[in-house]
Amino acid sequence: MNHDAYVFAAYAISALVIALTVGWVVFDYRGRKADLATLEAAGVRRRSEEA
Amino acid sequence: MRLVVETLSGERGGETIFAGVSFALGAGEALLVTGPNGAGKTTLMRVIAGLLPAATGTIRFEGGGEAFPDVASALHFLGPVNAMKAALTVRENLEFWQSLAGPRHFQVCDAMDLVDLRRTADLPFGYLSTGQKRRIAIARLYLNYRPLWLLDEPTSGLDADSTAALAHFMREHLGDGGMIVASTHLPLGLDDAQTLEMGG
Amino acid sequence: MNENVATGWSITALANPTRFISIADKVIPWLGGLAALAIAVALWMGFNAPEDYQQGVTVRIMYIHVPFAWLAMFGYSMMAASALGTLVWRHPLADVSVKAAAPIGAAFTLLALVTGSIWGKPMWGTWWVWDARLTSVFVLFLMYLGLIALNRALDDPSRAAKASAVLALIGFVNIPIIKFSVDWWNTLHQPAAVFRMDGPTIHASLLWPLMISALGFTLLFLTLHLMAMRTEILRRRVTAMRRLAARRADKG
Amino acid sequence: MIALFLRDVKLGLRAGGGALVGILFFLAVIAVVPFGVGPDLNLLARIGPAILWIGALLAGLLGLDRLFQADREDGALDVLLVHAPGFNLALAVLVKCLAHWTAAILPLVVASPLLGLFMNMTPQGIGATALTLLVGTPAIAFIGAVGAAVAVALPRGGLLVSVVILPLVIPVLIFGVSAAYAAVNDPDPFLPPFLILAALTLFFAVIGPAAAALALHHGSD
Repeated sequence: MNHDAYVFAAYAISALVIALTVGWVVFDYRGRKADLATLEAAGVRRRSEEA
Repeated sequence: MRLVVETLSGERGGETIFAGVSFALGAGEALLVTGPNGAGKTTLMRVIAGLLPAATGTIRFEGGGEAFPDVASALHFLGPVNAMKAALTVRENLEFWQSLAGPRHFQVCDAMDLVDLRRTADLPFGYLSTGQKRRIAIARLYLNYRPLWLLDEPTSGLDADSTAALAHFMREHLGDGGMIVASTHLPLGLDDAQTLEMGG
Repeated sequence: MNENVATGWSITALANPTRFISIADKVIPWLGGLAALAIAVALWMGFNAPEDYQQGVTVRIMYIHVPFAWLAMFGYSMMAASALGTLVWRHPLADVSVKAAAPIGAAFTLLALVTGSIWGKPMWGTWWVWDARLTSVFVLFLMYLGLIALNRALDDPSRAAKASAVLALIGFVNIPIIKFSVDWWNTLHQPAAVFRMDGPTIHASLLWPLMISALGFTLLFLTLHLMAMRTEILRRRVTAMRRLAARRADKG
Repeated sequence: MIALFLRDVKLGLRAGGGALVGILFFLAVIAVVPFGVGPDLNLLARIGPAILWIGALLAGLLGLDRLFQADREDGALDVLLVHAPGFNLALAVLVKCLAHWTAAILPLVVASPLLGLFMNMTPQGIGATALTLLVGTPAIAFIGAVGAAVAVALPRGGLLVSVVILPLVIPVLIFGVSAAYAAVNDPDPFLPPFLILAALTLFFAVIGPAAAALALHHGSD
C-alpha cells in the first residue's frame, strides 16, 4: 500500500467509527424518547408532575 | 386420575428425614403437609417431584392416559422461589416457560389476566413486588395444564390478600379436577383437604 | 437520583435535570454545527498545506490522530472531574456525566490507537509497535472499558455512582504513573533510536489546521457528551416510571 | 430448547450478564503479556498463538460457574429438572453450553485477530489461531459444564470449577496451539492436530452435557 492509501484508510476508519458513535448516541436517545412516550401513554405520571 | 404414594421414605446426606409416608389423592382432592421446620416437608415435596431419589417406597400416578404417563409429566413444581429471571420482562419469562413444558393450556396474556397483572407484561420481573412476583409464578402453572400441583411453602413472603388470592387459585384448580400437595403452615381455607402431620 | 431528591441540594444552573435537558436541547444543535464546520475547515486547510519533508503525505493522518489522542486524555480528565462532582459536591448530574462520557471517550481512544498504528505502519513496517505513547493510550483504553463494564454491571444508578466515581479517580491518578513506567519500560528494551513522530517544531502551516481540527473534534466530543447525558437522564426517568408502573399495577 | 438458547444468550448479554467481563478479561490478559515479556516483537510473534489460546482458555473458564448457579438460586433449575427429565436434560445442558459459548466465548474468537496484531503475528498465524479457537473453545464450554454442574451446590464453587476443569482442558490446549503453530512454520502439518481438535470438541459435546445432566440430577439437594 503506498502512502496515500494509508491516509485514506486512516480517514475512512475514523469517519466510520465516528459515524457509528454518533449513530449510536442518536439511536439511544430516540429509543429512550420512545420508551418515555409509551409510558406516558400508559398513563404513568412521574411523582414530580402530579398535583 | 390418582396419585398413590406408599411407605415413602426420604433421606438427605445419608440420614433418613422421614419414613412410612402413604397417601392417595383423587381428582379434586388436596393434601396439606404440615409440621415444624426441619420435619422433612421440603424433602418430601422434592422426592415426589423427582428432584430427589426416594430411599424406599413408591410414587405412582394412575389413570393419566398417554398425556400424563408418569408422575414427572403430570406435575408442576413451585418452590419457595419463583423460578423467574429478574433481568427479563414478565412476558419473556412466561413465554420461555410455556415453550419448555409441552402442550399449551392458557395463553401468556390470559394467564397474566388470571392473576390480574396484565399491565406488568413488559416490565422487568425484578421491578415487581414480592406479592406480584408470586402471582406471576402461579400464572406459570396455568401455561401448560398439569393435573398435579406440588407447592412447597407457596405462601412464603406473602401478605394477607396475596395469600387469599393464592387460596382462590388453589380452590379453582381443585374445582377443575386437579390435585394439590402443598407444604404450608397457614390453613389455606381448603375445607375438605387431607392433612399429613410430619413428625418432629 | 430522581427529581425530587435533586431539589434538596444547592442548585447550580445545571443541577436540575429538567432544566439541563432544556438547555441541552438548545445548545446541542449549535455545538454540533460548529464542530462540523471547524473539522471541515481544518481538513481543508490540512490537505492544502505542504507535505512534511520527511514523511511525505502520511503526516496528514496527524490532523486526526493528535486530536484523538488529546480527546482520549480530555475525556478521562472530564470523567475524573465529574467523579469529583459525585463524591465531593454530590452533584446529581455528575454521575450521569461519568456514565455518558465513558463510551464516547473509549471510541476516541480506539480511534487514536487505530490512526496511530496506521500512521506508524510505513515507518515501522508493522501495524503495532509497543511505542511508549501508543502503549499508554492502549492502557487508557483498557481503563475506559473497565469503567464501562462496571457501569453496565451495576444497573442500580445510585449504587453504581459511587463505585464508578472512585474507579475514575483512581484511574486518573494512575495515568502519570503509567505514562512514566511505560516510557521507562519502553526505553529499557527498545533501541533508543525510535523515530520521533512529530518533529521538535511543527511548521506554522501545519500547526493551524492541527489546532482547528483539535478544536473541532473537542466540540464534537462535547456535543456527543451532552446528548449522551440527556439520554442517560431519560433512561433513569424511564426506569423510575417503570418501577412506578409496577407498584401502580395493583391499585389500578 | 431454542427458547432456552435464546433466553440464555439474552441473559448473558444483558446488563448483569458475564459476556462483557469475559472479553475484557481476555483483552487484559493479552495486553499484560508484552509488559512482562518486553516489547521485543519477534519474541512476541513466536509466543503469540500460545498466549491467545491461554487467554481464551482462562476467559472461557471464567463465566462457567455461573452457568447453573444463577438458575439454582432463583429456582429455575428445579423447574428445569422437573420438565426435562432424562434425555432432554442432557439436551438442555448442551443448549445452555452453546448459549454460554455464543454469549461469552464467541466474541473472544472474533476479537482474537485484532489481538494477534498486538502480538505482531503474521496474518497467516492470526487466521490459523482464530480458526483453531473457533473449533476448540466449544470443548472448553462442554467440559466446563461438568465442573459447573458438580459445583452447583457449593456456595463459592466458582474457583473450584476452574481448578477441577483445568487438567481436563489441557488436551484441547495442546492440539489448539500445535495446530496454530503448524500453520506458521511450514514443516509441521496443520491438518492432523486441527482434526484431532475438532474431534475433541465433538467428543466432549456428547460426554460433557450427559455427565453434567447426571451430576445435576443427583446433586440437587
